[in-house]
Order: sequence, then structure tokens, then C-alpha cells
Amino acid sequence: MTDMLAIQDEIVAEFSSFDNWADRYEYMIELGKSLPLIDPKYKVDNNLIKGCQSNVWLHSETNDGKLIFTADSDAILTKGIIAILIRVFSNQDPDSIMEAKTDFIDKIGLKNHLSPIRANGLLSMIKELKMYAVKSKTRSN
Amino acid sequence: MTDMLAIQDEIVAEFSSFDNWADRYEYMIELGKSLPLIDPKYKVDNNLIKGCQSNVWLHSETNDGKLIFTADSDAILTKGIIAILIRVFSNQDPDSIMEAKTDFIDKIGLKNHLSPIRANGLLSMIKELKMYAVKSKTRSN
Amino acid sequence: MLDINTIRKDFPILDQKVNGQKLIYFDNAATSQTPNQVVDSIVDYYKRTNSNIHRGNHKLSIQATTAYEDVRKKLHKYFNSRLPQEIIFTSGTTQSINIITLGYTDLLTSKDEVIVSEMEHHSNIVPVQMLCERTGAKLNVIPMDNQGNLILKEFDKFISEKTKLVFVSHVSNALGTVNPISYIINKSHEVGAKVLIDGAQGASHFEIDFQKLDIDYYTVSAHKMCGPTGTGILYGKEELLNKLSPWHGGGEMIDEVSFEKTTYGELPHKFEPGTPNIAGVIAFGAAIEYMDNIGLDNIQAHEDELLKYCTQELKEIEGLKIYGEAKNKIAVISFNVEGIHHYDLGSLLDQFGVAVRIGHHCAQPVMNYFKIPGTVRISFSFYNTKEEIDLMIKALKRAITMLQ
Amino acid sequence: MLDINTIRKDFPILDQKVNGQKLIYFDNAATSQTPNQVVDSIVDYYKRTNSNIHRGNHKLSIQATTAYEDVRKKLHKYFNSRLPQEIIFTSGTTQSINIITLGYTDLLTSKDEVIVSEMEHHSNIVPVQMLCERTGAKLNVIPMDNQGNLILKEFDKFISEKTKLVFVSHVSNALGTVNPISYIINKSHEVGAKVLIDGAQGASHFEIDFQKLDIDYYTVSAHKMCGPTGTGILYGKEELLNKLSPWHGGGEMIDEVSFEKTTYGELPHKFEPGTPNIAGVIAFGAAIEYMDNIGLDNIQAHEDELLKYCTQELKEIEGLKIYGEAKNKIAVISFNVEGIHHYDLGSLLDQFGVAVRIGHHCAQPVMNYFKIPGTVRISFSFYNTKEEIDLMIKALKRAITMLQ
Ligand SMILES: Cc1ncc(COP(=O)(O)O)c(C=O)c1O
Ligand SMILES: Cc1ncc(COP(=O)(O)O)c(C=O)c1O
Repeated sequence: MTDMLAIQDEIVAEFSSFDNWADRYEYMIELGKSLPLIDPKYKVDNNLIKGCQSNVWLHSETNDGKLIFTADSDAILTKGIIAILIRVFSNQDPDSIMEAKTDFIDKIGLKNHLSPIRANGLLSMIKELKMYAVKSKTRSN
Repeated sequence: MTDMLAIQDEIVAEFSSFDNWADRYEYMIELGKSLPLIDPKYKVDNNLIKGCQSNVWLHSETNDGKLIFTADSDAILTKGIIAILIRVFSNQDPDSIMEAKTDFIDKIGLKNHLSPIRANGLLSMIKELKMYAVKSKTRSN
Repeated sequence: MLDINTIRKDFPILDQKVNGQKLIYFDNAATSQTPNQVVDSIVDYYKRTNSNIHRGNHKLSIQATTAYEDVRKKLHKYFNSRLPQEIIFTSGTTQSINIITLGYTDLLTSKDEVIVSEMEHHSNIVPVQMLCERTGAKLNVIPMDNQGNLILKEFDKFISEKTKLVFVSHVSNALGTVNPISYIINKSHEVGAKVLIDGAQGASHFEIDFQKLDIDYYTVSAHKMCGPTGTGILYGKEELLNKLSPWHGGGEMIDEVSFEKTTYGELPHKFEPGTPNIAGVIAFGAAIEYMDNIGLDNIQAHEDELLKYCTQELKEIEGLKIYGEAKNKIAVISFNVEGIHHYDLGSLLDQFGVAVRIGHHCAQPVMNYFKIPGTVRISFSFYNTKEEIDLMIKALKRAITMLQ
Repeated sequence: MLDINTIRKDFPILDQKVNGQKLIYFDNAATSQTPNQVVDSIVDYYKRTNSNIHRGNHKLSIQATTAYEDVRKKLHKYFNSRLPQEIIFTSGTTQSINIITLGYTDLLTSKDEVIVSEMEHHSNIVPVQMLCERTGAKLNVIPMDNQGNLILKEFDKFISEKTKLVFVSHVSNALGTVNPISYIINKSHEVGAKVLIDGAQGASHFEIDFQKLDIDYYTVSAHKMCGPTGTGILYGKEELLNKLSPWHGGGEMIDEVSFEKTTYGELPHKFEPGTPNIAGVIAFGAAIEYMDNIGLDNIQAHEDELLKYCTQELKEIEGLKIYGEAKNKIAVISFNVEGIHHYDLGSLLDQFGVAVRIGHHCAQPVMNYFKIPGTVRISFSFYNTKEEIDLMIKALKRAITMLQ
């Protein structure tokens, strides 16, 4: 488990190395393709996140006190966004997830490329990730 | 009975002699005061003309085949307008009234001083005057 | 203190002649004038941003959506609502009130009662009458006294567990009376009734804090507060609006549509079907900013001064009677002169360049109360001056002389 | 022939860069752009005329009222209605449709039937569903085929003496299909049913003659035909509108108001409560004039050419599927590319400066028919060019390469 802030800095550094939008987008698409895919049996309505313009399914499992996230979406750019989030949030303990700051999103200029609706979608995803952490804590208490 | 067109020309001439609005309005007010007033017993809802911003009552009687109009209003400028109309339309035979042109109204610049609602009121008055003529003809046939 | 000369530069419309005379615009309660800043925001929108909002995914659409939603946030802060989505954009006060009266159709029965005041604008009477007709609910009318105050002890008699809704204006457009809305709201809440405050004449004159006043519903028209025509807001508490059914269907207000089952979206979208007045809303934002910069305190102080001064001057005219002399009153003076019809007076004032409103001011019950067909109404805004009042008084005196 | 270069000078918004790229605006079905002439009319209104209308008696108010009513007359002539008062100003198509569906609440029972098409915009579905829910009337849905044509023999089966109302769009905003409204109107009239034509996508593209087509109700949004946001019209035959109750109450729409009895005014006022979007209506008039000067024949010819050219170019792209291939179709192309989500495509096109709409286009039943979540939609206006299509095709090809 790497420290969440360190991962965030890493991502910000990666994105700042691109000097045009096409490269940034191609990288997002690449990330999207690398997303740890959700087991098809969890791709159910119950795991759908509301507020996204494309469908986003999110699933979590606990492994050794840490939360492992898998996800999928029908849009590749959305997958890229989730891949970034999962890189930060997955394999962390619930407390860290609950307290995690997310200002790295502003730093990589993602919001510039998101419509308000999609920005809402992004917020919904983060909320959902944190909700899983809350739920997992309640369960283990 | 003077010819209706002659009366209209007369009115146009009178109004064109004023070179400022205040004189024109004062003349209208004067005309308003000279309006042949309706007998109070005819000042009933039935004789109210719709579409005017102030109340206008109109009554007609037949005398020797000619229509005699009397009227009243609670606003003096409106009375002035009716006075002008009555000067043209009263004491004429129904056929002349029905066929009368009313372009003298444009010529005296009255419409310039009327809001669209009041212009509607003016049209309503003329319509009413003509309706009396129609009715009187139907009755006498 | 306001620097009126500087302010007036923002309103080129005021600087013109009508009928050969300097325009004196005293018809602000009907619609206020629009400063350059607001007009510029419209031009800017159409020349740089124009695009349909919400469902769009391209740059212009994103910009337009952001600008539109920013105005919602601005109004939410300006009026201190608890949540931005409690601000619903409508085409104006009239539409706002109708959204509420339509929405309550399912919630009232013939056992319920509704209260309205005698002083209301038709927009706050007719929809309420329609609602009562649809549901059989009983309509109680708070009467007023001859100063133009609501008679609160009559209101106290009406208010009961049966009362479900109360409709009262913040300020009467015909008389200028500022109504005791806190009293009415508190009394109503004691029995569980909800209150709609018609704020068409309120928001332009003083600060309003929705949460502090515990307001259930409030309505505003942008065109009465330096904004454009065709937009306004309905404010409602979230929990109340959530319970209300939308009676207008269309695009944007739904979650999902199919012929089997359609589900409605969340606030504020539920009550904003179809393409809204996007340019209008953005310009409304500019208007709020403009008024906020001037400062509502300054506005109120200046308008009060005009009101006092003008009232005093008018009272010196023989035969002139003012309708509405409530202690708590603003920026509106309705009057008649003995023996002269309001219509004649208005017409002559217009010839003198003075724009006033005449007639029943969409408040016929008020006219019926005073047994008059109408009044001449002067109404001020912050850009008006004492000099304008002096000119108006002079014109009025000449008009009276001509007409008597 | 249109001189597009000259025309484009009227639309400064088209001459800008987004995301560092030349803007290509292909989202005209959502909202059209607004020429300088229309924007100027708004500025002129606020700087010279702004005033509340109808009840006013002073110069500004008279000018504003005249300008507003002149637009009504202009639209009456433009669309050839029998009477000016058959043109009701609303805030747009969605509001227009809701006025009708609310108005029919008293006129339908559970024995009646209503017909709608599968191809409609949510604004022409949801209010109709609400009406049927309120009244218990049965809703029949005309299905479509996979080319995007309404299946008329299914319509023929539905239409009967029980049918009271039919709701069909002139042009589908999702597919571009021009519907056979004459056929539908004639068949409906044979059984005494009335037809509402949702003209949101019609009036901007071709000439419409209300009387010749014997149209009962027609709706228009100004913002889709070079006009401003927040206004539009409801057209209805006088005798039909006279029978319809208003469901929105307020100022201006009444004859007399008292707590004993309120009577409604005549057309068009009955359906225009409250202060309307005065500036918007006046600008709508300027838009009609603008389009009329260009000429709808010219517009249609040019747009047809763009449609044909673009369709041809798109068809050469592997895996690209166009939804909506009706013979009679205009200015709209919906498509998807195999294996790529419309959302990804739209986002990349935006980066290339191409503004298109993605999603369900407020026509979820159409998406359900094709079993897709949405499409990319290109839509043209007369100011678009073949060069823009070429640039878009290039961008689209690059986007596809990036995404595959
Ligand atoms: C066919 C159709 N009907 C209705 C509407 C709704 O129009 P408005 O949003 O202007 O009310 C639209 C606009 O998207 C449309 O395309
Ligand atoms: C007190 C009051 N209520 C309601 C209204 C109606 O507002 P609008 O015409 O903007 O809908 C007005 C406007 O005259 C008003 O003064």
C-alpha cells in the first residue's frame, strides 16, 4: 500500500507531462483500457452509480482490511476517469479512504474537460467510493 | 342634416389649427363638456360599451328616420372623443351611418394620443354606433 | 448615499424625451428599467455563449450551463436559501404562483381552507381561486382597513388547523403597504399551514433572508428588479417542493421516460421543463449583481426619502386623496383628484412626459374596497430624484387646472 | 442561392475558437444561433422602450404594447392564421403543449382516447401522459419502423370516434423525419379528433400555412429559429381556444376579478397571464423578419444539400450507423460508431471544436426502439457550410482512430 497522497502526486506529474489535449486524452483512453474490470456478476443495477452520463458500475471487496475496487463503464473516457480514481482509492484502508482529499482532480485539469453533468458524475463516483469505506467500517465494528 | 364628410372635414380643419398638444387637449376637454348627455335612465349596464378604459354609455333614439345619439363617460377626454364621433354620426340616417368612412380619425392625429387599448375603445365606439344603425334598420323593415 | 447622477448613466432610457418633454419614469412598480450592465450580459451571451443547456456536452453548452447554474447559486446566496436547488427558475411571479397552486391540487380537499388577502395582485388571487374551485377548499379573505393595512385580528380568526395555505404579498403593488409577513408566517406555522409570499414588489426594495424569515414559498419577477422580462424565480423549501407534483411536463424535468412509466427528475429540474430563458436567467444574475453593488440599504434609504417628499408635496394639492397610508409602506403612491377621472390625469401627465400607471393595477378588490374604478399610481426606483418629483408635481398641477 | 459568407457576418458567435480550434456549430436542433439583428432589437428595446404592456397609458408603455402586438400580427401573417389572436405567446414549445394538455383536463373522460407517436420529444409525451393520468383517457402510441417512419396503418387502426386528440411532431428532433402531418390531420378530422403539431423542429426549416394545412394546434420555440430564449407560440383555432379553460391565472388574463366571481378575458389574453417576455417577443419578431429575408426556400435548399453531402460522407466511415433514414427528412443526422460510446465520440469531437449533441435527445422511446442509450447528433442550419462538414468528418475519423 502506497500512501494516497504519493499516488496523487504521481498522477498529477504524469498529466503535467502532456503538452496537448490529444496526448492527455490518449492517455486517459489507455488508462481506461487498463481498468481492473468488475466481475460480470457484479455488473448489476444495484452497483450502478447515479448521476453519470454513461453507465458506471462499481464493486468493492475487502482484502486484509483494505478495500479493493473494480469497476466498468460503457464509455472509455469514463473508464479512464474511474481508473484514475481506483488507482488512488483501491487497496487502501477504509479510514484513509474516508478522509482522502481529492484536490488532485483540479490539478490534472480534468474538470476543464468535464461538463457540469459529468463533473457531477465524478463527484458521485467519489461519494460512492467513500460510501463503500463507511459501509465496510460499520460492518467490521 | 349636414353631409357626414363635410362634418369630418370641418373637424379635421379645426384640429389642424392647433400647433401644440395642450391646445388640442383643451379643445378636446371643451368638446367633452359639450357632449349631448344621455338621459340618466339610459345610463345602464346594457348601454355600456365594452373595451373602453373608462366607462362609456351610449344611447340612440330615432327622430324622423334619423338616429340621435346621446352618451356619457366618467372621463372627460373620452367624452371629448365621443363628442367628436357624435357630431359626425348623430342626426344621420342609418344607411349613411352604416357606410360612413372614419379616416378622419387618423387625420386629426387622435390615434397618436391613444394607447392601443383606447384605440380599441374607439373602434368599439364606432362599431357600436354602426350597430345601432343596423338595428334601427332591421326594426323599421 | 447614492450618487444618482453616476447611476443614471447606466440607464440611457431615462435620458430621453417623450412628447417633446424630458421623460420622468415613475412606473417602476410595473417594470423597472434595465442598466447597461444587464443588457451587455445579454449581448455577450448571444455573441459568445448561446447554446442549449444541461444535456450538452460541448464547450458552448458547458459554458452556458455553468453560467445558468451560477445564477442559481448566486440567488441562493443572495436570498439565503438553504440549498441552491430550492431556487426554481420560472418565467416570472405569475408562473411561480401557478406552479404552487397547480401542485396543491392533489393535496387539498373540500375540508381544507386557504387564506388570501384582499390586497393581492390578480396573479395572487386568480390561481388561488382556481385551486379552490378544483379542490372545493374554502377561500377566506383577510380584509384591510382604510389605511391599507391588513386587519390581523380577522386573519387570526381564519387561521385554524383547517388552513393549509396562505397567500400574501410582501408589498402591495396598488398601495405600497409592507405586510407583516413574519407575523403571518409564524401564526400559520403554528397550525401547520404553509405560506406563499408574493415577492414581486418585495425583492426590488429590501433585503430578504428566506431562512431567517422561515419562508415556505417566495416568488420574484426579474423585470421588477433591474432584470430582463420573461424570467423570475419560485423559491420553496426543499422538503415542500419534494412533496409537490409537477403539473408541467417536458424535456429536462424527467429522470426516465417510457410509455410504461415516466419518472420525474430531482429538484430543481422537476419544475423546469423545456428550454428555459437562458439569456434571461444570465441577465437576471447581472441584475442581482448590479443591485447588490448599489446596496439595498442605500436603495431603501433613498426610496424612503422620495416617498416622504412626494407624499408631502401631493398632500398640499387640494382634493387629492392618497390610497394607502400604512405606516410601513414603500415607494408606491396611489391617488385620485376629486372630480377628475384617473384616466384623464394619466393622459395629461403623459403629455407632460411623466410616465405613471393608471387603472386598477391588477388589484380590483382594492379598488372595490375604496369604491373607485382606479387610481393614478406613482412608483419610485433608486434612480429617481427629487427634481423629478418637483417636475411631476408641476405637471400634475397644470393637468388639474386644465381638467377642472 | 445563399451567400453564406455574408450571412455568417451576422453571427459573430460562429467566428470563434473553442479548445484552440475553429468552432463548428452543429447543434442547431438544440438551439439555433442568434443574428446581430435580433440581438440589436433586444438592446434597442431596453435602451429605448422598456415598459410593461397592455394596461399602460404612457408613451413607453404604448410603444412597447404596439411593438409586442405587431409581432403577433407578423406571426399571424407569417404562419397564415385566420386571426391574430389565435397566436398566443408562451415561454416556448413545452409551455405551449402544457397549456393544451392542461386545458383538455375538463374535456376528456376515461372513455376517450389520445394518440401520440413513438418518435416524440419528451415535451410532447410527458404532458400527454399526465393528461391521460388525470382523465383516465387511453393513450395509444403510433409505432415507427427502423427507417424512422411512423407506421401509418397502425395509426389508422387507432383512430376512431373515441379519439379526441392526436399529438405528433412536425419533424423528429432525434431522427430528422418529416412526418406526414396532412395525412394525420385529415384522418383525425374525419372522426372529429383535434391534432396538435409540435413544430419545435418544423418552423425553422420550411414554410407553414396554418390554414392551408387545417392545423388545430401548432407550437413553436423562438430559440430554434434564430430568436431569443424564453419565448415561443401556441397557435390554436379560435373556436377551439375559446372552448378551452385557462389553467394559469394572473394579471392581464382576466376581464374582472372579485372574490365572488372572476371572469376571464378574451383571446389571446386568456392564455397570457402575467408580464410576458416582452423583449423576447419583440426579438422573435426580428428573427422572423431575418429568416423571411433570407427566404425559407433558400434555407431548405441549402440545408438539404448539407444533409445529402454529410450523409454520403458519413456512410463511407466503417462501422458508422445512421439512425433515421426516412425519405422525407431534414437537417438532422443521428449516428453511432460500432464499439464506441456516443459519449466518448462527442467528447473528442468537442476537443476538435465540433459542437454536436450526444445522448437520448429527450426522445428515450426512440432510443429504446433502437435499443441504444443514445446517439451522436449533428444538426444543420442555413449558416453551416460544406467546409465545416469536411472538417467535422476529418475530426470524426481521428476521434474514431483514437478510440478504437
Ligand atoms: C421536437 C421537439 N419538441 C419539443 C421541444 C421542446 O422545445 P423547448 O425546449 O423549446 O420547449 C424540442 C426541443 O428540443 C423539440 O426538438
Ligand atoms: C404584487 C404583485 N404580484 C404579482 C405580480 C405579477 O408579476 P408578473 O407580471 O411579473 O408575473 C405583480 C406585477 O405587477 C405584482 O406587483
